[in-house]
Amino acid sequence: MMTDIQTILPVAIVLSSLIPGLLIFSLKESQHRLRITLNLAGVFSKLLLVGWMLHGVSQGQQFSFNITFLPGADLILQGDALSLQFVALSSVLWLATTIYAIGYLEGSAFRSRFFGYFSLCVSATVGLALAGNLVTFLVFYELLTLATFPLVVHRGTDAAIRAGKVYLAYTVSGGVLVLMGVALLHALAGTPDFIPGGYLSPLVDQHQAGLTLAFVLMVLGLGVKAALLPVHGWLPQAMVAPAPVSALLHAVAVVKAGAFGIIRLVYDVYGIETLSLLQLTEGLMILAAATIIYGSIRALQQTEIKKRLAYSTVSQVSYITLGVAMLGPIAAIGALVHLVHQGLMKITLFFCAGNFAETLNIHHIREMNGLGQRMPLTMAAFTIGALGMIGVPPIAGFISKWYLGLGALETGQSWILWVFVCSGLLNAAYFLPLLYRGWFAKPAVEWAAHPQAKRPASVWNETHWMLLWPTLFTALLAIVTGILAGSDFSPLAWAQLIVAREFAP
Amino acid sequence: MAASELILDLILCLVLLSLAVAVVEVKRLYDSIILFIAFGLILSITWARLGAPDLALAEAAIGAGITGVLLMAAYANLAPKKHLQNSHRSWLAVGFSLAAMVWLVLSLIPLADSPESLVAVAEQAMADSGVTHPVTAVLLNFRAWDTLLELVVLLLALLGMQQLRLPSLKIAYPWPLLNAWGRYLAPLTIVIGGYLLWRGSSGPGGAFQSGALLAAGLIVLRLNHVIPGLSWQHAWLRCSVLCGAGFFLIIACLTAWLGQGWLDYPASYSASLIFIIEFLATISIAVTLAWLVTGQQEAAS
Amino acid sequence: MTLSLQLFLASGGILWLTGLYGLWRNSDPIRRIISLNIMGSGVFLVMVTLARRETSTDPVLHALVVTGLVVAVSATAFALRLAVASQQEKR
Amino acid sequence: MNAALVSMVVPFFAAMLVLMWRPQQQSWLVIVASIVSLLAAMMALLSVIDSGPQSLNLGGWESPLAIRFQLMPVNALLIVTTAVIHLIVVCFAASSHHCQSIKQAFWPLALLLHGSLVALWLSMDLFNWYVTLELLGLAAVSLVTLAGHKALRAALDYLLLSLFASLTYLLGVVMLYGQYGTLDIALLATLTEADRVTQTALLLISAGLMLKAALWPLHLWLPAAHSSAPTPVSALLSALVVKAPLFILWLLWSRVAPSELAVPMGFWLALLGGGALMIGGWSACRTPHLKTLVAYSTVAQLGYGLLALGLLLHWQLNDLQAALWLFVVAHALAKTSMFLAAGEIQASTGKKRLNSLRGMTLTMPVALFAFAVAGGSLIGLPPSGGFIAKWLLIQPMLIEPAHWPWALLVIIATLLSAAYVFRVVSQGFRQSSVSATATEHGKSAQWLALLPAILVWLMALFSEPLLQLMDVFSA
Repeated sequence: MMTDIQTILPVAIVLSSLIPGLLIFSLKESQHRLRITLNLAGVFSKLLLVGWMLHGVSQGQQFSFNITFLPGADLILQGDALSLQFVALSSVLWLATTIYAIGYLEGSAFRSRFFGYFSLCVSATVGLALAGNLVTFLVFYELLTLATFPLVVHRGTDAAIRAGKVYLAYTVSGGVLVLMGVALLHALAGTPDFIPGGYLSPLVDQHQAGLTLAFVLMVLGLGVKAALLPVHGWLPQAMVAPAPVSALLHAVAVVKAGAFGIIRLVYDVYGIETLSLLQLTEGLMILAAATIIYGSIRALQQTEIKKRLAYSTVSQVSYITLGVAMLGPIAAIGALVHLVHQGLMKITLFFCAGNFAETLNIHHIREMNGLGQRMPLTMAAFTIGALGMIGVPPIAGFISKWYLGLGALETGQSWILWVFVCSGLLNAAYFLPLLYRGWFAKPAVEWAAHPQAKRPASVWNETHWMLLWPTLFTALLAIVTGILAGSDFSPLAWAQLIVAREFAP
Repeated sequence: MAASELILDLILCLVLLSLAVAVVEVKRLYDSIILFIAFGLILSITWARLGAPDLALAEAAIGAGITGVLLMAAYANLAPKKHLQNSHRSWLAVGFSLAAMVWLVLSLIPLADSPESLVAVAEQAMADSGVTHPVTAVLLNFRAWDTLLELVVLLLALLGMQQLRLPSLKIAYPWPLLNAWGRYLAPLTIVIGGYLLWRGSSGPGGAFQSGALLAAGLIVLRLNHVIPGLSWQHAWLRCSVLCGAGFFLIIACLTAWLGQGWLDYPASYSASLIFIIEFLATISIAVTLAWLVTGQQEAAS
Repeated sequence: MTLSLQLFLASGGILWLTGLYGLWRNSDPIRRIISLNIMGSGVFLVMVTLARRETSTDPVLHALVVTGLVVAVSATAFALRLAVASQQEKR
Repeated sequence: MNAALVSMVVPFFAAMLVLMWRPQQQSWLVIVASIVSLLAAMMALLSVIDSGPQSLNLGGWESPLAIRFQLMPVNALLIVTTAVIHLIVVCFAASSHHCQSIKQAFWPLALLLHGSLVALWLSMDLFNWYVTLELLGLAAVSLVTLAGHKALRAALDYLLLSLFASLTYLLGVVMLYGQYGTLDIALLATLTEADRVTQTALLLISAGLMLKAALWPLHLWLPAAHSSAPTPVSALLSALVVKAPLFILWLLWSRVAPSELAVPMGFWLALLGGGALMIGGWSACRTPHLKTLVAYSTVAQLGYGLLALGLLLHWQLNDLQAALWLFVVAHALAKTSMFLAAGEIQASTGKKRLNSLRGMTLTMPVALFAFAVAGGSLIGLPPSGGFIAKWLLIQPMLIEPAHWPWALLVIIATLLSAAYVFRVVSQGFRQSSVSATATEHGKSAQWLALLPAILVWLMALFSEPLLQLMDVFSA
């Protein structure tokens, strides 16, 4: 009995969003109750299944499902500690974003199409997280590209189409590079399952050139989604998409898919030993560090809220890559926990930006003056996210940065500390003015006279409840994971579990 | 002796080649067509010289005769300004052709000395073929499948032409002489055609030659308005176009189902089967070719 | 005998090329169709010559030529009709 | 073998029945015939899997005299593909409102085309291929002319080039016969030597076949002919007809040609394939018309086939034939879907240009989705049939550092195909000024357009048995 469930569970987790998604495509625009029901059924069943699997994995059970695909490379879905970190993050945030999106898109056109593709995206993300070997990873990686494109161009305006083309140009090229890298590794070593410590060490002597090329190809390809420096250009452009898309996909799912891929590549394909023999991580570290600084500087130059957040994402996601590239256990904990923490904080920030835009039509930083009086709760959530990003304790961001810093010291790369300090200062420089404007500056127009809306009757009605509650929920999570980082069920504890398994001799 | 034969061959070749070049190069389209018909006749003489009398017959009837009529008909239906050669001579094309010529001729010449062929095998199998003329044996027994498909090729050409929905050929007022001759010529072609068909099992001749001749007869009759325009409306016409390929295909299936295999005629019936197939094929070929030349009669008009 | 066989073979090849040249040279569809027929005649000439190499002629090649002729005439008829149709359309 | 013969004969008979009796309701007859043919084809495939390749001498004569049929895994697969695509296309033609005017003439021609294709796949005889190629050419041209006056010029060019190609092919065949005295592929394979006659003959044959298959740089006729044809015809031509010469080319070079000739030729074929990928892809990215774009994509995708064939010969790697034939099958299915979808869209908007696609996600979502899904396979996105084929193709390229430049070619080709596919898809997402009213009519035609696209993605799930099938053959 148990063995059956251990096979089916990974597939069930992917299907729990895929099937509602496909059903939603077939719905008419007007069948809106049914659509919401399907969405929520998918969300909650996924949460339930993920919870079940989390429990199982923490008990040391193995979950694995496979069907034959290519010669020597099956399609494998499996749940290990690392996958679950990402799966759990996306499932929880999917819940928040689904509710947010229902409120956000109320009454607009193409909702069946939107939610259909949205569910496909989540399925692809989860599948990518559960992938048990490189080929499976590749399959879901490409599917993610396909499924996100309709969401980027959702509005159908010229700007959206243009951004969609840029998005595709980057991600499809990245996809091809990953494909080539995967195929090259397959040609050299076949495609065994991901295994802690990697499986390429026997080939180092013979195929140095091949391994190096494959690594470069795949890092470049994955770097597109992870928004690494030379190939990050799509992310700010993709901000034309509706707010829930920016929030979940561009701040979390897609960029994390890239970062997650790099984690898999470094730990479970090449392995730390092989990489240090090939001396490839030095370059990756420099690239990540450069991206961190560059993203921060660019963020500082932006005047649109969403654009600033987008460049902040460019910068913050590279913390993960940097932590991974340091090849030390403590840095690894930092990277893994940052995967979760950054997601929570960044989605909060994007929700807030969406609330500002939706409620008061505010898109630019200069319009934020005095926003705290009109929308105190959203502004509070925004503050939590922003402070977390800067690294102020006890918010989650502090924890991850702390571990990353310790990791840098542990591996003897003290120059990285300077990168962190520098980036922290820049973070403060681009977030604090927003907070100042929101809370302390005087609004240009009195809110009562604002053309968009009258002052609400109660604090809780400052915007549509479906927009407000998800925002508060994720903000709360960002604080709770920070405060309770030491407990057994925190992302930190889980990251330590992963690292214990990865770095086990 | 050998020298004089060689000279004859040389002359034949030179005439053929110069006619061909002339066909390609002359200015007026009309001249080109006339020269092409002459070319076809010389070619059939060449084939007779090369020991292929049945091919000479086929070439004279099909290659020169029917193709010639087709070309003239097309010429009559075209805009006059199209008739002049418009392009200037392309020296690039000439140069390329000369270079290709050397190469091609050098690769063809060695073939004269490598007598690899199926002659011996075919001769051996003749006894079981049901006919005595080897070409007929190949066409209707050894490689009957080719012939079957070829009947389908004819059918396809007819179908293709038919759905172009062109008006029927412009037929001028019958030329008196043609009219008079036609009444004698047409029955004659039928007699000769029938003879060729019958002879085909033992000597030069067969379905294609006789079909072509019969077609010529039909065309003449049509040009004289003796028979009405051919139209897909008539069931007997459809029947006669389809009967060749249809019956052939049925036989093929029956031999595969009841007999020893696809197109493997039972030994005792093979002679008569081949004759029936040839007969029906002749009808199909004759009607189809005549139809291809005279064109579709629109039902409405 | 071999010499005249070689002669005919070469003539066949040259005929084929003449047709090719005509196809390249002319743009008028009817002339192109004629050129194709000349190409075909070249190939058939090669075939008939090859059939002559032994004392008894090769019936297989002769049968192939018959088939080829019928195919050629059907295709020519269709092509000419098409040419007329397309030119009438232009006017 | 008998099942394969049934699969071939049924369309021929159905065509004759339709021509003879001219029933008012022809579509049911045609659909039933296609279904029977498909079932027979599947039985043939099963019998090959069970008992291996089978050979049949027609008329029961000895091998050099008779025409020989052979049923191998590759052509069994092709017969099944042919039947599947024909079934889908005739169902589409029966259900689409835009095909009403052409139906009467379409049925018999399509059926004859079907039968001729199966006859070609089965045959192993050089001259018989000439006849079947002629059949295909005439049927294809007649089908193109169904589109009416606009298509006549393209049809005429297609016909003339096709006849020219046939005669080139025939000259080569005659030379091989003159040299070796047989027309049978298997016998020739044991006899050929690398001399001048053989070389010239093979080159002539290849030139003719490449022209018929529209392999670059002999592809110029294809975009005009395929894009001006009626929708179901474009699908048949692009999906199946151009593959037939490729099949012969493959048998010829991998079996008949001595390796001294095949190895250098392989290099050139692969280069030409690369050229096709580049030029075809680039032209597809540039053209303003929807169906022309799809037609250029055929030129480009055939380049993959040629590349696989060339490298197979150049490196003498039999593994690559699985890549070659999976490409062919995947492309056939995907291209059917693309052409049907594009044609349905074009017919309903009445405009040829790409920008008439605005707002299609609302008005014709299924057709656009079909286009995108089929496009995914052409790009080679996993998990689709196109991906499997590409994966098999790049494996040998990557294993040797010296072969890496070929992989670069594949990367560029992939990007180009992605560019032209998404060029179309993104237009569909553009807002439309036309009031959005989802059209109910033509739903079934749109779903039929989607069907082959789904099949090509399902191919990925059945790649294991497919590859085993190919292995049976190479063993």
